[in-house]
Amino acid sequence: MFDSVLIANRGEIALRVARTCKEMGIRTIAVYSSADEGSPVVRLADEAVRIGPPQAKRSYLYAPAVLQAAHQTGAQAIHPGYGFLSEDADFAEMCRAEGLTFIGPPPEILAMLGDKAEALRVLSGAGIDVLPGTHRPIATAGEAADAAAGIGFPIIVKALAGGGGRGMAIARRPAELADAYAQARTSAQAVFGDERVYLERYVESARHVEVQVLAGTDGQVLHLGARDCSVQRRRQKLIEETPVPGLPERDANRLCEQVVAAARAIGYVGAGTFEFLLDDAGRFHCIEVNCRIQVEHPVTEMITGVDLVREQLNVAATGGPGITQQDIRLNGAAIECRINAEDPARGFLPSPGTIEALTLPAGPFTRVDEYVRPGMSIPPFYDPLLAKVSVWAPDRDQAIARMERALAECVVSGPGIRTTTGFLTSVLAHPLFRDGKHTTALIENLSVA
Amino acid sequence: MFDSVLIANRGEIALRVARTCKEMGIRTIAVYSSADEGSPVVRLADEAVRIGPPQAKRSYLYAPAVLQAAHQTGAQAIHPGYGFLSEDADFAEMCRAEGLTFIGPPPEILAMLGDKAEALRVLSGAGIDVLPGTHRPIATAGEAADAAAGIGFPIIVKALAGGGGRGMAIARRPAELADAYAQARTSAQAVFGDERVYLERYVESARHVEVQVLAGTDGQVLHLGARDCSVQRRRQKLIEETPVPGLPERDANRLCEQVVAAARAIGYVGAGTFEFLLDDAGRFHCIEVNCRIQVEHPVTEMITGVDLVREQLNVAATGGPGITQQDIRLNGAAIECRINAEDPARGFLPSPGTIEALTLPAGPFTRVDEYVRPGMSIPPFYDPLLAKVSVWAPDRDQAIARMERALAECVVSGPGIRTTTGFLTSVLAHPLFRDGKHTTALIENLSVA
Amino acid sequence: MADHGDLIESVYRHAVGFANEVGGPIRRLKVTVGEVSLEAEWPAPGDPGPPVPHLADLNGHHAPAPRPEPPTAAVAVVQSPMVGTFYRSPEPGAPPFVKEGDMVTPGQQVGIVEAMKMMNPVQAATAGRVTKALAEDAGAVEYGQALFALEEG
Amino acid sequence: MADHGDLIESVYRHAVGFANEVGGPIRRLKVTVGEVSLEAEWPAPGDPGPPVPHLADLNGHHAPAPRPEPPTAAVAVVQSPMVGTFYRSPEPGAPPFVKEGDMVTPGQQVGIVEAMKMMNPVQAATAGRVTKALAEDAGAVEYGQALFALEEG
Repeated sequence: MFDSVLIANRGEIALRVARTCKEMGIRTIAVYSSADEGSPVVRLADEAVRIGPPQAKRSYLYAPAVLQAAHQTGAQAIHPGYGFLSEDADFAEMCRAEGLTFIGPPPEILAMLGDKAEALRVLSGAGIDVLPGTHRPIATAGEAADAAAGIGFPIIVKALAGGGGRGMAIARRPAELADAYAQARTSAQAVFGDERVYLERYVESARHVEVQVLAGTDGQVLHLGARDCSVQRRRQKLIEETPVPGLPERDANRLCEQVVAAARAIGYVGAGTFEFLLDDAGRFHCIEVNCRIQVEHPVTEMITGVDLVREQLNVAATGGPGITQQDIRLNGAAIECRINAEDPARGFLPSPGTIEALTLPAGPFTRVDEYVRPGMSIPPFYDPLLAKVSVWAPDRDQAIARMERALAECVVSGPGIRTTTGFLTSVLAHPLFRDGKHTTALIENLSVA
Repeated sequence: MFDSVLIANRGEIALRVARTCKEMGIRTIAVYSSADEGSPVVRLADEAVRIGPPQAKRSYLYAPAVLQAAHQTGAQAIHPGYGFLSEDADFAEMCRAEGLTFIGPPPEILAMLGDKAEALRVLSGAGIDVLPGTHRPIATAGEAADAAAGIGFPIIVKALAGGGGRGMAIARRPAELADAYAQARTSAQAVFGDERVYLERYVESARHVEVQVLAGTDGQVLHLGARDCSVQRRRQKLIEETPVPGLPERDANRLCEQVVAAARAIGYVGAGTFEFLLDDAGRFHCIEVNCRIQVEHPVTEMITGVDLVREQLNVAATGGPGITQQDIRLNGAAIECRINAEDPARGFLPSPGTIEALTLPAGPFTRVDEYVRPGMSIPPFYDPLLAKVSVWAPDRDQAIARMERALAECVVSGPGIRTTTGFLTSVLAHPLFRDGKHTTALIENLSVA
Repeated sequence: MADHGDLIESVYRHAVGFANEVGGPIRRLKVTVGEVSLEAEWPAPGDPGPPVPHLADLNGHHAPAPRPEPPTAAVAVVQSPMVGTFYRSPEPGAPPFVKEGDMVTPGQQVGIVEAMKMMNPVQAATAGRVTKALAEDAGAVEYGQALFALEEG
Repeated sequence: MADHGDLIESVYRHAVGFANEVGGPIRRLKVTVGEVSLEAEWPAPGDPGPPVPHLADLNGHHAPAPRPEPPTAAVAVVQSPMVGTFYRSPEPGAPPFVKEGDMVTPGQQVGIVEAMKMMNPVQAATAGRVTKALAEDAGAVEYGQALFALEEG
């Protein structure tokens, strides 16, 4: 195992990773921007290095500063968390060149799966169902029209470099295609600096389902069950749960086994998540692979008892996870809610500020992953996630009741601070959610109503 | 199920019970003394009634005030928590007379098991091994000397009404017996107002092991495994864990099955704990039965997934638990540490005061049961327990490492406040504890060293 | 000789219990059992001057933030001695023990709190004029709840 | 007789416990167990005199030491523009870019921060006199770390 790991991230995930490192006796090095001086990981880590100003581009996204901090502190490995440099093939390559272990898939896998169109081509080749689409960049509006005829409407035009629900536009009819194509290109260029786009069938109403895998360098691939993340706004997840409500165990197992086979076929390494849309007809269509630990990993940890960060470290240090598929039993139900500093009444406008009063839930079968502390200022520069509240129960109904109880305990207040807590409570109470019949359109419909 | 439950307790257990009631959709009524205005259960409960002044005798121990509050609020049942009225047969009888459900064993069981000597006689008759002893009050020093010859030294003289390590004296040789007898009587009279004492073989060096049961009125008795609570100071537990380190699963199962048979034989009802000393020779001797939920119940909940308070409510409302023995799988290892407002450097002197800074641990597989909040004053009138930190892991070593990590996150400070956190950390690091070879003498030895 | 632990504990318990139980301004308290003795003295009632620091405060136990004082000085409150149901009259339909504007004397009965089917008289502790009845007749009251406001004198 | 340690501890603990539990301004407190006795007396209300020894202090709680004030006005600091290794001289053995007492002008190079094998010049942002070099030559520096203190002007 590593003697020391540098955590190239911030917020709750930096603390989450530091916790497991401490438990494993690994020296932890935190890096932080000057906006994150007060973050608890700075105090809890064995060492902390200020690597840049608040802007992520000059700190958490700035590979030379992160690598420099790793060298100065003698770190052996870098855990990139999620977001920032976590899926950056160039960064993984730089780590390799510098003799540092990047805790994640090798650069080749990151490059292949980071190109959305190529990823779908490869996955399709590995036996995973993907949506009809071009799976390659489309250079002109005319080419788009030709391709669309073969795919069928509605169609979504997506940035090749896309992610996070940005750089995309929908055409419901052939007449809308030219506009959507132009709009997606403009937006892709603006957001990602890469105007290339591709076409794909758009699924109007779907569940968002994903499979967690853990793969060693020796071809051993495990799955840890499926999660449902259909409660989203603008493609950003708010509530995650496992198992997938309404999905028979047999179907979930079949999906997981397909994913394991595909991950093995493409040579995947590390923790990863295969994301799917589940359409009305009960078909799963893979939309992407997340090559990192995910925000929603705690629900999987709660039903399996597996510490996924520990297993990431095991894979990176020894080539394989410390467990086998036989060790993994899926037990009960778990739900995670994201407490964001956002104002749901104002279109989820971020609401940074200073936290004066803070009480996070506790008690039976309740887990909190946080980085906030009373008196702390929430910087406006980053993701608004303050804390994740996760609960476990023998079944989904009890888990929902437990989450309602837990959210009722939350107090996060201070000048300027608004949170998603109340909104999450109303989602939990929604009949479609209760019945497990909601789709990714749930919140849009709620907001309209 | 009940519509409403009054929680006749305070501190962390009142909040613990309220949490499960809320999850079950039960209206909760808190009662509180004027010293506990600021306790979070007062805010979180659906109703709260101030029942008396700070002194427990005039509030939490004062049955008429509790019953009056139950009537005024229309409560159907009373959950007594632990301590206070929880094992009071008279109170359980008054509840019955008043048409209220006492959530615990019936008064007859409480009376029988509350008389320590009779309890041991009954348990012995039900096939449970108990220490050699008189199991009845001894009226004279001469009678004591006769009985002692049959029991064998060392001998402990114990108050019939005893508990909490008070009202007892040890005689290591026959020459010491008369003094020990006289002293125990004086002390029993002073502390409990009842001078009756009995004799029992004293076990010098032992592990403290206990079995959690859950019994219905229909004769259904389940066990939820064994716990080890050998880390004690003056017979008050500080660290609890499950499974029992070093005890082969087969032996633990045999003990649990014996307890289940005995509980059935004596007609036990509700949640209860059978406490044992495990001597050097590997023999278990039952010392008492706790007829209530215990402080250390979370470790059992963590390895079984069973909400014990929920099952207490199930038994009280429907006659039986909502689960069967087949539903209970013992999975992994769990440890609980008690964060007390005490100064370990000064003989665990209580250190009430105002909490200014408060951070309790969070993160993977970490549970907190608390009632403290920043800015809250800890009243000097009650138990010094502020919070319980519990962790789960696949095995004991990982659980210890996780607990060390969790304790390192704890910040509980303010004028006058001292806590057991640092002391607990040093116990976790002790080689005897690490090896699971410690006895109830561990802390005494630590303090001497 | 064996340990004194239980005896100390007992003397201690009884001293605390007594001091709390009897309430009121104790001047001197001494509990002795054999070799164990506990003795405490409080300042004389008439002692003026700055308040002596509370032992509790010295030990870091701060009094809760000062609560807003009731309106003006010389105002007293009759509190409920227990949780129960408060009655302003001796029996249904009868006139109340006291009404607003009445003068009361120390020890005068001003109401009843019924708890567990027992009728407990509520008495004024000080003399004064009843300025306001603060609790509803036949309503639930908590321990310490204000029942009447008095203007002392 | 066995050691007194536990007994003293116990007497002490019970004295503090008693004072805490009964509250109120105690005047005098004495706890005796056999040969051990603890006696405390607090000043009468009105007594000025030296501060009463806080029980809180006895209990081990000390106020944190006051922090040293930062130096006063008209002081500027040259900060490191990035994380890296700081060099005061253009090359090993060469004289430093600036030393204490030197005047610097805005934009003047005062050091180098090496990061990822790149040499990055550090420049003064304001004019002033170098009063102190704050970072070690060839030592690790963080982003924003103070390298030199300047007296502005």
